[in-house]
Amino acid sequence: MNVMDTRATSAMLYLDGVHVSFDGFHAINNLSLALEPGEMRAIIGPNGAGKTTMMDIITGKTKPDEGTVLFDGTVDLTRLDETRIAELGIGRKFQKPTVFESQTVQDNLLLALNVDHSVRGTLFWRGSKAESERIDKVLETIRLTDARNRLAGSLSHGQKQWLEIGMLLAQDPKVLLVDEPVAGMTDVETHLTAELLKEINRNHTIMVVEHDMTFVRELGVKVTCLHEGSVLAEGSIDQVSSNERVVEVYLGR
Amino acid sequence: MLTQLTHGIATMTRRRALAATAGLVLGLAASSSLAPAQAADDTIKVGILHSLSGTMAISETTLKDTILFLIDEQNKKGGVLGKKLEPVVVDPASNWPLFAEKARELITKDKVAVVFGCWTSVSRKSVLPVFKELNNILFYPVQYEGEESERNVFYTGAAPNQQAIPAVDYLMKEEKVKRWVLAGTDYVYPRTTNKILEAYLKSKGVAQDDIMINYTPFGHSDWQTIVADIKKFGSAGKKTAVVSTINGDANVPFYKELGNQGIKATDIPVVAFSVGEEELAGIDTKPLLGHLAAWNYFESIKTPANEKFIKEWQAYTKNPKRVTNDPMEAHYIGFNMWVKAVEKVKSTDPDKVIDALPGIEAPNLTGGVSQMLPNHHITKPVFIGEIKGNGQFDVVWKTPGLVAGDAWSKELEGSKDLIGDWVGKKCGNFNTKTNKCGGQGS
Amino acid sequence: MTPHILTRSLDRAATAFVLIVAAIGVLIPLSNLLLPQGSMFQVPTYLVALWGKYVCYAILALSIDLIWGYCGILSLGHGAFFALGGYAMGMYLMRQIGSRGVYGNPILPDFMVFLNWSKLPWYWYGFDKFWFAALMVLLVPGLLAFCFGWLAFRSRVTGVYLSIITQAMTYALLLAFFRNDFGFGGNNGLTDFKDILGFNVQAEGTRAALFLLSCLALIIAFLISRAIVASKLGKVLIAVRDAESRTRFLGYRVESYKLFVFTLSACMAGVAGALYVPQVGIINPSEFAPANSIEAVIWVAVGGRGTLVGAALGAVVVNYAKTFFTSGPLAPYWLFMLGALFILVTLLLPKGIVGTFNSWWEKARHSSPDADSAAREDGIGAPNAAE
Amino acid sequence: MFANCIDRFRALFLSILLLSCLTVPALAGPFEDSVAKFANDEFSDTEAAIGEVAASGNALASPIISALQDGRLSADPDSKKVFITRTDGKIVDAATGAAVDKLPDNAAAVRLNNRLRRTVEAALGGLTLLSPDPAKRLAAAQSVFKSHEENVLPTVESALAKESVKSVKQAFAEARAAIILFKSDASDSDKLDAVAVVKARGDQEALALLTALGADQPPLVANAAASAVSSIQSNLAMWSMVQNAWYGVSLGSVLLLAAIGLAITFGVMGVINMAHGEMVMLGAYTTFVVQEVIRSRYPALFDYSLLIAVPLAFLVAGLIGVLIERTIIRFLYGRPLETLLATWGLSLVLQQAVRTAFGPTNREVGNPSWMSGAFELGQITITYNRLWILCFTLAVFAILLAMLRYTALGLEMRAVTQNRRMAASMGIATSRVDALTFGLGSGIAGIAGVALSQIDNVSPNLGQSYIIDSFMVVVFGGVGNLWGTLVGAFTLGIANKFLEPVAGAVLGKIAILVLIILFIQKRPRGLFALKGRAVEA
Repeated sequence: MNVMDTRATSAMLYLDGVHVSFDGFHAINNLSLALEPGEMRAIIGPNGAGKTTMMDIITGKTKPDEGTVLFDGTVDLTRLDETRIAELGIGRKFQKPTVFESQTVQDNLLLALNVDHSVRGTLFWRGSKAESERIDKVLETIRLTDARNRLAGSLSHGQKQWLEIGMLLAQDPKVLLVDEPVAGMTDVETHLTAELLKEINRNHTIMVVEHDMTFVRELGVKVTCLHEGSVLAEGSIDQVSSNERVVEVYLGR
Repeated sequence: MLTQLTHGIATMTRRRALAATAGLVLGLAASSSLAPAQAADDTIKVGILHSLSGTMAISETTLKDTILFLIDEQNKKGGVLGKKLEPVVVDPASNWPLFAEKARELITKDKVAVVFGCWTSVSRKSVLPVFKELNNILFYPVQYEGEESERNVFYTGAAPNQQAIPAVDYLMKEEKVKRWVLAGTDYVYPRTTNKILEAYLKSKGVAQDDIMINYTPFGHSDWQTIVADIKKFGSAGKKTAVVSTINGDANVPFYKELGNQGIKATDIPVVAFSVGEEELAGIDTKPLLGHLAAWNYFESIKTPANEKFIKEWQAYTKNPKRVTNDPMEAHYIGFNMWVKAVEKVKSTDPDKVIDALPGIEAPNLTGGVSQMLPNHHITKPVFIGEIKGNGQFDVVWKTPGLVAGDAWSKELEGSKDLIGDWVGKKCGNFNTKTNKCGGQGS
Repeated sequence: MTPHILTRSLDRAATAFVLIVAAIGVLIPLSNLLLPQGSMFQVPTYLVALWGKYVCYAILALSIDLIWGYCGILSLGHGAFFALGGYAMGMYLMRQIGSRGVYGNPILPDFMVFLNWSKLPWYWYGFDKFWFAALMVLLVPGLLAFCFGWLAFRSRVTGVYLSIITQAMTYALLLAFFRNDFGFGGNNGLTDFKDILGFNVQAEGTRAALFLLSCLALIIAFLISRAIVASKLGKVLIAVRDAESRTRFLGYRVESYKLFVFTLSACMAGVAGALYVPQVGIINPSEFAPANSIEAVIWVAVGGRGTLVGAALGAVVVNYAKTFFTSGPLAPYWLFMLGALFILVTLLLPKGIVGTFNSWWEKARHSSPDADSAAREDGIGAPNAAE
Repeated sequence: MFANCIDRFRALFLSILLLSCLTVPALAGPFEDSVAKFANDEFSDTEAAIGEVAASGNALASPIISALQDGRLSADPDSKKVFITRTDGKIVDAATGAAVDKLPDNAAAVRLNNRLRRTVEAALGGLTLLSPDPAKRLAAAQSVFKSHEENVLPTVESALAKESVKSVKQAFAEARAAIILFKSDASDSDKLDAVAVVKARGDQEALALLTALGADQPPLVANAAASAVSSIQSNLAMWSMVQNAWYGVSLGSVLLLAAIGLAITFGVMGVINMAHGEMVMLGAYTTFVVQEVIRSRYPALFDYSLLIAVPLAFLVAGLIGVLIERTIIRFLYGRPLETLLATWGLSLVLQQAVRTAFGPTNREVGNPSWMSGAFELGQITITYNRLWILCFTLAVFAILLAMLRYTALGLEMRAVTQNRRMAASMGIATSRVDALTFGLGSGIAGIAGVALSQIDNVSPNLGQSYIIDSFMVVVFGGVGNLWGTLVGAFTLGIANKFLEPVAGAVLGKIAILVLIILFIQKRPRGLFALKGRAVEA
């Protein structure tokens, strides 16, 4: 392992030969993947392909049994915990929208802001103009300005998805991991979400996991198809969807 | 809001008028000062401070019933000083701080003339400051570790010299015991009693090697190891006995294990200080035949007074199987002593009654007459009983006369020079060596 | 702009609470001391002691609410911190007895004399000085909570598991303090106190002062708690409570937050215990009983989890009920009522008294959706006072 | 040298008198006078009477003394007449052997104390060395081994020579060795042989005998005895390890039994049932009620009382469990901490209800004969009740495991726990499964109560003493895994029993609690934790 001395790769996120098993079940099997800076990548795959587990590995929730996971070419993510990884600049949106339901939309964003996260810092936090301006801006981006004082729990499903994306924006990470952002959304909302992601992609690296092929097509980015914990196919959406093995996997053998 | 519940609607209007200013505080005050019953003039109130719920309810509920029974009997005879006695029952719920709170409530709010109560030492310790501060009388009916003589407390249970030491004497003389296991629950009574016994045994020439001391937690239920240890200790070729200060609940599994591991009373007798008729009611006593207990009273003792007491008690509780036990007799003696003292001074004023009590005599249920001593303990006979197959005891030995309770043990270094004397010296811890009140001195 | 941390924490309801407690703290002792005995408005001394006890319980409830209501940590062993604070104070009071103990030993407490201890164990050193004892009241529970929390939160023991090991902790302490060898008076604990700072603990004046102090401590504890829950830290705590791993993915070191608030809460519980002991007159191992800790959690649930006022109110209401129902003809049925209270509150009143009142209030004035911040009191979504 | 055994000798002395009387014509006074002494209700007179009766050589001597031992000897203090109630219920006059219709009203059983009981035992031992019943001969031989009175030696030797039953013969040989060992005029070589026999016996009593051997023995014998003592001691030390392990297993089985129901409700359903202990208590009280009914109506069935109680306890606790689930717990799914509080309240209510219904004191639950006593395995004592409880626990565990694996309910239960929505959509009535699962867990707790009633108090507090331990076992073993509970229970049981001799019962328990707390830090989800994504949800 020549990880620490030089940049091993130019990739923003680099996974190589990763294995994870739970009680004998191989959730991730020799997975290798690289995400270049500024890239947006869509990950598809049937249920149980290991998509969420892969995100768990990147964000430090699950430790791989073996393999390399590098961030920014230098940082070994397998040794860090979730908090540290989040501090490095990897943000994550969960499959099930996870917002702080008993707090207001505004507070949700406030919590996500990339400022002092120490106990001391939050206890004596007094807020600043810059912070409220940023919150205003994010609210505008995710179209929730009118709902800023509503409790997050009272939002609609789609609004919660957006709020969570908004929290990612407030967090301002280098890499965004987005797990099924359009699940349960109407077509219009799906479209808007795609637009939103493309906009975010202008200055962020993004990895999107999604089932919705229309959405993936609309994103128009490179697609990786996972199956049984490893990469089955990679390329444009058309290339991947015409791949025989992908078709086989999706339609059953 | 809730304070309204405690007092009558009559006070409501007055309260409402003042509520505008500082309603809550004054309401609280009003509720409490008006609450004491107006009936205080035509009855004498007697406080009963025994747990009716929680872990101690197992022992204390009976004592509550006992006092209710005694009050009932007294009232049939016309009460005291021409007034009826009125019981005030509270439930300290086996919670020690609650004992203190309830004691305070009985004395301050209900204005009782006397309190009968407590079982564990800790509950007595907990209420002690309250009785001292508010100057009232507590009758404490349970055998305890001694080392205490307070002006406001009358100890009608056995002090260690009225239970533990005679029992050991019996085993030494009658059973020729040479080796001793002192097994107890880990709290103050067993600790102190065992300290006293250890010192006593050593003074009788028992070697350190021949004494095994073992402590277990409250409610200990797995006795396999300890019973095996006792068996091993007992196989050293010398007659061995167990002196058990194991607390109530843990006794049943202990005796069950003894029986099952085949330790018979003829091999290693166990003499217990906390196992009475009530405790045996929960065990099949056949395997325990011949194990011993030392008390100042057994239900099986045949005297006219006892037979009458048992008959009336069973009639009162409407339960022909209801057993009697030693702490009940202690309450019986204590209650009668209090009645006599009150009648003697024609007043329920605690100061007068406290001064009158020492010297008062009242018959006990075993044919003797117990006397209240200046140290606030009483004279009692000591009986050794063997467990019979029917859950009763068979008295196999008794002291020739009554034994005076020692507040302070003569066997312990810290207390051997102390005496309690509330008559002459007006002092609970008078040092006979320095002739001063106040313990060892410095 | 957001105002200063202290002013921010004092919204209308909080101010009202502080004023009421302050009024009680001043008026009850005054009425007790100044009005003539037997006067209708004189609060008898026994009620001063009783209410002093309730106030201490209210502080304990507050400390539990801070971690359970706001951070989701259900400690079933908080009684342990309360008892440790109590023991620290008890040890000081024990040393103050001096040669007035029954054995008259100037150094050793009575229970050591009759168990033939020849000298004071090292851990009793220093407790003859009040400042040292006061320090220990905070330090001992705080340190235990810190060590315990450091281990537990770092290894991410959460939810039920945490509740059960806190219970194991207090149970282990219960057994340990029962042991006479441990040097804390065994089952009887510490009692028969005489003086505190030179004043007789049983004197009416001392009782009144202790009551005032307890109220003061309640106010301070309340203000600290308010300051925390109204700060951004409070929002983080609620975030941890509602979605712990989400908070972690936002870059918050969850274990530090938990540790901070857990330790603080333990210190508060310790102070409550320390004030409780001189007013009750005894501290013994039964305070460590797991049942006591569970009961304290119920006070919070009854009053309203996640509302500080509710926690304090719950402690007073339940304990008042206990006082009331353990006397008189209902005495044997007290446990039925307590048990039923547990069941009914969790089933029918999950938000507790104050929580239910709050949502009812919210609903009543639903016409304005952007509800007034004061109305929500110190409720869950503590809003920004800046609006 | 005999100083430490005087009272035994006094007892034995009488039996010797008796034995000698078997051959020598009776010299005692009138038999009737001796028997009448039993009616004096004085221990000293009773003792004298035993001696005289035993020495009388009268055919009634043996029946009188065995009746005395069993409490079947009664005396009328007024008429000084003494009666034997025979085992078949017939009553005879002890002095004459004449049949009597009924006991006089004021006749009371002749009282004994421990000293007299030993006298009786010894007298009976002497009388029964030549009894036709091998069991009685064995008991007599063992009694001689303990008392080793040298005057019985001839009888023992003749009995030894005649004996055909191997185990009894062995006992006689040991009894003879014991006597020779303490016989002042026995030769050194005889004594050395005796030491060897006693050493071969190798148990606590052999050790006691050898240790009691005074210092005034010939050096050769003293040395042999000393080496025998040390060899027995080291042997016993080894056995004590085995013993500790057995105690641990036995404690583990009790813990497992108490926790296994919880492993279902807490482990499988995730419901924290603080009233679990009270289910155990209800099972114990069911046993009590069953035994009461049997005692008053069908005393012959007493030995089967537990077998009857097991299904009843399961039903009672199970039905109450279902009731609790339907009325309280089902409204609290997904709120584990609230469940904890509500069920704790419930436990208070149940405790106080039982206290009100059955009284606060302990209730007597008897051990059937097959649950009483013990047997020796090598040098360890195994009590039947513990052994049966172990077997019972393992059986319950096996049945439960099989039920979860092979029955439809088991399958549904697992389906519902793993994915409630999916199970519901597949047509499983999830609410029915919930109720049944909770009922099953409670029912098993009830069964545990039947077993625990055999070793513990049956009081309203019974459940409280097991609840914390049960939770520790389940959490330690790993939630959701029955095998974890099994391993957890036995690990904790054994650890506890090996710690107890070293640290004492109290410190041992504290140490276990601290170890569990630390262990949970290392493995926050217990010994056998489920891994993967599902558990985080």
